[in-house]
Amino acid sequence: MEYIIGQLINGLNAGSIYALIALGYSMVYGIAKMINFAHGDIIMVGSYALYVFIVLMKMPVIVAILLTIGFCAILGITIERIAYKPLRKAPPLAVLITAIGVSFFLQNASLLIFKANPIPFGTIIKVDAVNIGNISISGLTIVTLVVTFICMAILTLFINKTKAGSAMRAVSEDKGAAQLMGINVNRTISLTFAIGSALAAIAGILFLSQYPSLKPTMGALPGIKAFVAAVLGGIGNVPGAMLGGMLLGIIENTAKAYISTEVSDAIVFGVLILVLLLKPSGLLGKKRIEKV
Amino acid sequence: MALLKVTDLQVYYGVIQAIKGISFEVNAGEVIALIGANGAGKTTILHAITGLVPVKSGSIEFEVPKTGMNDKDIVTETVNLRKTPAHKIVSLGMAHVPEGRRIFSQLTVLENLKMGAYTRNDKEEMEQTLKKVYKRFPRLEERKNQVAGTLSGGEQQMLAMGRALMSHPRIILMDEPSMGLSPILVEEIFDIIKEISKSGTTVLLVEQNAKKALSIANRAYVLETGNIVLEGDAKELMNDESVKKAYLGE
Amino acid sequence: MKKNNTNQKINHNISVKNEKVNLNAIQKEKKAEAKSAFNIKNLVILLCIIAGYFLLAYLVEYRLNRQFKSLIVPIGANIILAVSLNLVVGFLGELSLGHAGFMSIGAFTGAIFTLNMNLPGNIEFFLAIIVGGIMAAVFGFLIGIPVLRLRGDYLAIVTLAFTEIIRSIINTLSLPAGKDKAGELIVKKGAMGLSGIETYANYTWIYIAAVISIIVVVNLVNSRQGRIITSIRDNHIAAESIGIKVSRYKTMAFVIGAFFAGVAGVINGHNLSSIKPVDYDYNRSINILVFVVLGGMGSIKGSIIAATILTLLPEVLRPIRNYRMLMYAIVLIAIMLINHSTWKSRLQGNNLLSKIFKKEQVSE
Amino acid sequence: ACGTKEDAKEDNQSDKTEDNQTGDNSETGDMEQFIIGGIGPLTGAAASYGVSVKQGAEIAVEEINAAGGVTVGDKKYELVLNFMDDEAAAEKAVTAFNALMDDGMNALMGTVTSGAGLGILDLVKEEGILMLTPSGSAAGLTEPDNAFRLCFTDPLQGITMANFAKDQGYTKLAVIYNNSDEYSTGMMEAFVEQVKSNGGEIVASESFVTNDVDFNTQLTSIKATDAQAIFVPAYYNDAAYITTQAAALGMELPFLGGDGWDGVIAQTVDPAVLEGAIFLTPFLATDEKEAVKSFVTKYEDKFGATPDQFAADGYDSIYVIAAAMEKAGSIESADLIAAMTQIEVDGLTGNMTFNADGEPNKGANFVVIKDGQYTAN
Amino acid sequence: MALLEVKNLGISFGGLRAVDEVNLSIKKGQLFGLIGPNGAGKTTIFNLLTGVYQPTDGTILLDGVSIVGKSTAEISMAGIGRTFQNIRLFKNMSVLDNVKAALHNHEKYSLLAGIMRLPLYYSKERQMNKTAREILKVFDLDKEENYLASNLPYGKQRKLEIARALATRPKLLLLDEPAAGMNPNETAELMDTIRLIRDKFDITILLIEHDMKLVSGICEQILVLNFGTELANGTPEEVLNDPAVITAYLGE
Ligand SMILES: Nc1ncnc2c1ncn2[C@@H]1O[C@H](COP(=O)(O)OP(=O)(O)OP(=O)(O)O)[C@@H](O)[C@H]1O
Ligand SMILES: Nc1ncnc2c1ncn2[C@@H]1O[C@H](COP(=O)(O)OP(=O)(O)OP(=O)(O)O)[C@@H](O)[C@H]1O
Ligand SMILES: [Mg+2]
Ligand SMILES: [Mg+2]
Repeated sequence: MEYIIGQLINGLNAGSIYALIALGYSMVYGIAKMINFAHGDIIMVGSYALYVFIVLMKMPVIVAILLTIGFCAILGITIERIAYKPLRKAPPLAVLITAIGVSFFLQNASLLIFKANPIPFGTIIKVDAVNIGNISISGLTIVTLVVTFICMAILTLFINKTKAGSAMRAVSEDKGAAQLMGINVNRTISLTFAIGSALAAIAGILFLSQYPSLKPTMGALPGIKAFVAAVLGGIGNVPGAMLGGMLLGIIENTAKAYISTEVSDAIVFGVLILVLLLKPSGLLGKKRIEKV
Repeated sequence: MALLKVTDLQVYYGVIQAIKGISFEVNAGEVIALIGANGAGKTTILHAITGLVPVKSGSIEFEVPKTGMNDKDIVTETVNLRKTPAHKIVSLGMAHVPEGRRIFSQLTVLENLKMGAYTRNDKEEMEQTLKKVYKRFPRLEERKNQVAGTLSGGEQQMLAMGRALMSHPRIILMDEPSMGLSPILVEEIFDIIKEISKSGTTVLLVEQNAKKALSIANRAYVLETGNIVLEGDAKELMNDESVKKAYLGE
Repeated sequence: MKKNNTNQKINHNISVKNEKVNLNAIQKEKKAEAKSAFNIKNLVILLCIIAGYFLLAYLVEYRLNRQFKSLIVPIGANIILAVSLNLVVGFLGELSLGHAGFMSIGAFTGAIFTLNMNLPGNIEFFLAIIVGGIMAAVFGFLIGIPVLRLRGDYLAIVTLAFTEIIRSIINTLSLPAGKDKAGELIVKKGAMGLSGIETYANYTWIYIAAVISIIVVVNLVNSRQGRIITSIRDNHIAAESIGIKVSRYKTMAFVIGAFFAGVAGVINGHNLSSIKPVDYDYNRSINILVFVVLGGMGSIKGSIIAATILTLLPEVLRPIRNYRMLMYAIVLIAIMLINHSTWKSRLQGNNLLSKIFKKEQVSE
Repeated sequence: ACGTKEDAKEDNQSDKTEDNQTGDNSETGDMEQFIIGGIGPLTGAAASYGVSVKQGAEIAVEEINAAGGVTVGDKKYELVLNFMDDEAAAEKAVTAFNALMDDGMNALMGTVTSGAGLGILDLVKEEGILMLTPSGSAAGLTEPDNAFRLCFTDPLQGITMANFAKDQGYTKLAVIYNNSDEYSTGMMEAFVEQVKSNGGEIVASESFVTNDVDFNTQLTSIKATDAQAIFVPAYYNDAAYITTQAAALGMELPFLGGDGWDGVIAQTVDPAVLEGAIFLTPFLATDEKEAVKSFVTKYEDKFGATPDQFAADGYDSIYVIAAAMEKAGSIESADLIAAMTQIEVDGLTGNMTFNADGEPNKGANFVVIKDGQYTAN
Repeated sequence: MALLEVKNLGISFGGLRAVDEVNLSIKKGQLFGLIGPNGAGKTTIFNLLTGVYQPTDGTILLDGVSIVGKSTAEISMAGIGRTFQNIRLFKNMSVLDNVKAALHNHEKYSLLAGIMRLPLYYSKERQMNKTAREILKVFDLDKEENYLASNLPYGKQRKLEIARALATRPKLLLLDEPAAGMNPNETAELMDTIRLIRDKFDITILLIEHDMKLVSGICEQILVLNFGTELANGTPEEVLNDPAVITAYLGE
């Protein structure tokens, strides 16, 4: 019993991180209609930024966190302006490719700056574990869960309830028409990337606290896992991303715990395929109606 | 002085010149019709005015009240729309019902209408406008929560017009509003256009249905492959032989 | 309704219109209608192919240094991969990230085949190519049936998932790796990969394989089936309305693509002498996709050139050592931007590589 | 067809792009050059290993050249290290190897990783050139007569650790290994074999894949068993995660590791979690030996990082090759290869000789981590 | 006996009853008009006839054979061709290929023949080109055969869609607002073309149109829909003077 719960908690632990990353992934996709393959690498940059601010510049934690988030937001906007904006009119795949290029770029740039050797960097979030009976949940897990949930709530409200949010949805459908409504398309898209990247930064900080080591390639795997999570939950759908992330974490860990660590990947992806076959637009993703 | 004044407008698509240096003007309160065959360049002109396509050369001058956009003001200034960022144009009091409707098909009817009022902050008045729109297009109220993409062709056209009216514009550009509408609705649409213009909104109307367009327009311009070949009083044009032959199918 | 049925084509409406901008598309160059297989055009092509081979042979034997000699096979393999993926992405218009998976299946099947058979070299290799290709095709079929109902990014992720499944499954298998000196069957753990594979692949083999795959794909897209495939890409609803069994032809394109991916896999394995499942992860699929998109979707020639250039690029960049991969990334982004920059479309209306070779453009 | 013309053009142009030598910064101009090719990952996930080897080797090259180069018969040779990136992929290793041959490589120090090495084995065999892998530990790597290895093989380590476990009286053992990496898998398999034949039992065998960072599940599973110790045949960064997360789960089982563990302390935020971990390594940065000390200081000055075992391997490899040159009295590959079995080198990773199979004979010493320090056991 | 026999056809979308209790009987060779206010369910009926939507109730017999439950593709092969209210051409294919694609069920050759370019390939392709050009000629699109479909002017795009539908050799051709967005001259021209194809290819035509000139000009019988149900059914004269129709649809 204790074992089962222990494993479930492990699942939640990994899942909450996936969920947090997936949020940004999914929202950028939902609005900009592009798979931002560089998302995972923004997490990496965020982690290094935090390291620079805290360890090298000796800043107080809060300041460092805020700076990191700001930095990534700006980075996100810059990337969009340089690498994606010129391709607005190009076929969507073209943007996918530049995104991949950006991902390579970020990885190799930080390889040059911070060298190949992994840098250990301890957690900056110190919360004691919570003990229920003889089951203990690490403080970090709880923090991550809470943060993820808050982000999701805010994001959902923002997109559905605010003016800027509705502008985003309009832009995601028809940039030209959105413009006719008086929406500043470029600003809206920049905003999207800013938020997405800020979320990536937050994810980076928590990821780093869980897995305290910096490496130029550290973003790749969580990036792809989060992508899977986002699709599982219905990409473009914010609560879906959360759900997908959690499920992914739990499925993955259950598979490792009860079936075999060797085939766990196969199982995770197998489940993904199954879900999509049954619900072609993910668990919460709503089907796009095409009137004939 | 004209409300909208286009001079020597030239538009290119890549190397294709779609608009070959045309000039025309729209005075406040007028209904102006732009007619011409498929591919003449009507849509392109409207797109150029509201900044959906880049303009090669020429000027597009639009007259706006000095203090904000409330009609009681008399003091006005002219802005060159070419220098105005596209998204600012609506708030200057210009709305555009684009060709092919361009409604937000994943949003609901109501959300679409709200989008039309994106630049407005006056909640109550907005509600008023919404009521007006519903009064003109009862079908939209019936369907206010339907996903716009599943509306019938005609319903979509109504939505597009309603959406434009939501911004409470001083001038409204319409690109073939009667397209795909049932005869009774066509009548209705043109009545609505008359009303709109009566209520003081200027109208620049692009139409395939030249007969109807000319019947409600004050003046009209006839477009052929990017050039204005004829212009003048709508009634006169109606009796112009060449126009009859080419556009009225008589 | 009218020119742009935008409200259906969410967020493409702008780009859809812009497709018009490209000039060479306004009048596609007229294809000379051949009366039979024996016509000048085909003859010229044949000669060109033979000449190409001798040129290659000459280069390999007398001109090229070892570094670039050793790149011939990878380039050829990548051409096969790019061209076959283009069939799926460019002509069928479905985004697949499964190519590495099929490659993996081909590579391992082929390797196991040659490791356990001992037939005369070339025959063995030839059979291995066929077997590997077919095995990949079979999987392509099994996967395609259910998966091809999905569209766009969902298909992408599912095929990516499939690639990863293949990888982790092979990881756990135990593979027969031929007999040791004592005649005992060697069984290797999948994760350890296979090594000691005969390096049969040489420029002759790769040249033949590449040329065949190109001819097959080119002929296919210009055939009845090819027309059906492209029509599905352009508008699947209309395609159904003229009696096309969409899923059937999707699967066809997918399976053919898989077959050649498998072939490329076999060749790749027999060029390296050692293969590991991790060599065929989703990153590889993505790299192949890069060839296709960079070369221009629906442009065979584009794929060929892109595959060639992008395979050479990292090698050519070796002198700048540490900055190599950074440079690679920059070049990649730069090319994409230039390809689609507005000034470009103004004077060309099309893709960088298609400046050298004309091609039709695809909007989705 | 036309595609091939295209690459032809490309190739000719790039014929010019030769000469990417590194390390020839000593002014001894008149000496002849002996080019040592290096192959290893400088980019990608495995970059850190390749970079360490390269940097270690660079130091050795500088030392030797500064000391007037290598005396071969009556000639003196300046060493030149030409290190190329293979992204730890066989495919890249092949072109890297050929590029090095184009640049007139005299001997190969590489590859750093096993997988890439297996990919070039055929080429190495037919070239007959001296190959010395500093850290490629897969058994098959030394199969050609002209291929040698500086580090231990995976099986050897696995067996040694298994026997060590037996001596400690551990009969129930758990393993966590990287099943996408032959170094780790190889060690694991040998270990499991040996444990069984020692009459012990493996109560849990958990795996992960490269770049995994979350080991909680595997550890929780092990926690549920009655394992007495956990064998982790993996590299230091994995080890750091595993030990840290184990501690967080409140596990106190002792850890056994392989030589990949060297450098783990530097990788662990709170080294306390490593307390008592034992692993096998030929090199210790904290070693009191003069040679080690000076190497470590030089390395830290030059690269601002503590050298790990990979760096030491790279460093030693250069000295081994130099020794072979002197012994052979010629730079002909055949002579160098013949000389390899006759030399004895006292390097950072111990005093070593090489047998005809290409394997090194050198003492491995167990290292225990006590109060955040490596201490010889 | 009628070519198309539709009995109390119906479909609902969520709560909305888009088509309800519709009966329709079209004789071979007839030119049948389907009109009605926007949103009356005309296009939906087309979608039901072509298997895009499955009816919630009712029967559809083509030549006495039920086609309910058949896939769109099967129905096309069974002999129903259609055009779309919002043009759906194969934009990036040449005009000629658009038509040839539609010939695929009539001029067949195996994948192998195509890839290996066997003689069969050449003969069949030649046959296809011939047929395709004949059809294009009818719509005088033959000069533009090598244009990309998306580069045709709007009016010709509509014609090409009809040509493509014809190429499937349908017994019954469904045209959804063929004259939409055309000016009077183009419309007049279109009317002739429709008559022409009806005779030349002797097929039956069911068309939706809001242009009364066209409808009254060429239709022999008209069904008027309103809110998904039949409002009137008869000859143009009867229908267009039916007060109910005037109030609901025609106006004044
Ligand atoms: N995005 C585009 N790229 C290239 N050419 C275009 C584009 N949009 C329009 N054109 C061309 O510009 C010319 C004018 O087009 P426009 O749509 O303005 O004509 P129109 O008068 O609106 O015709 P219609 O009555 O069919 O709407 C036509 O030749 C058209 O083919
Ligand atoms: N997929 C769908 N989901 C929900 N409602 C739909 C769907 N398709 C059509 N409708 C509704 O069914 C009704 C009939 O639509 P239809 O397109 O058949 O109208 P129509 O007669 O073709 O009108 P028009 O002449 O304007 O094209 C409309 O009210 C429309 O909103
Ligand atoms: Mg127009
Ligand atoms: Mg309709």
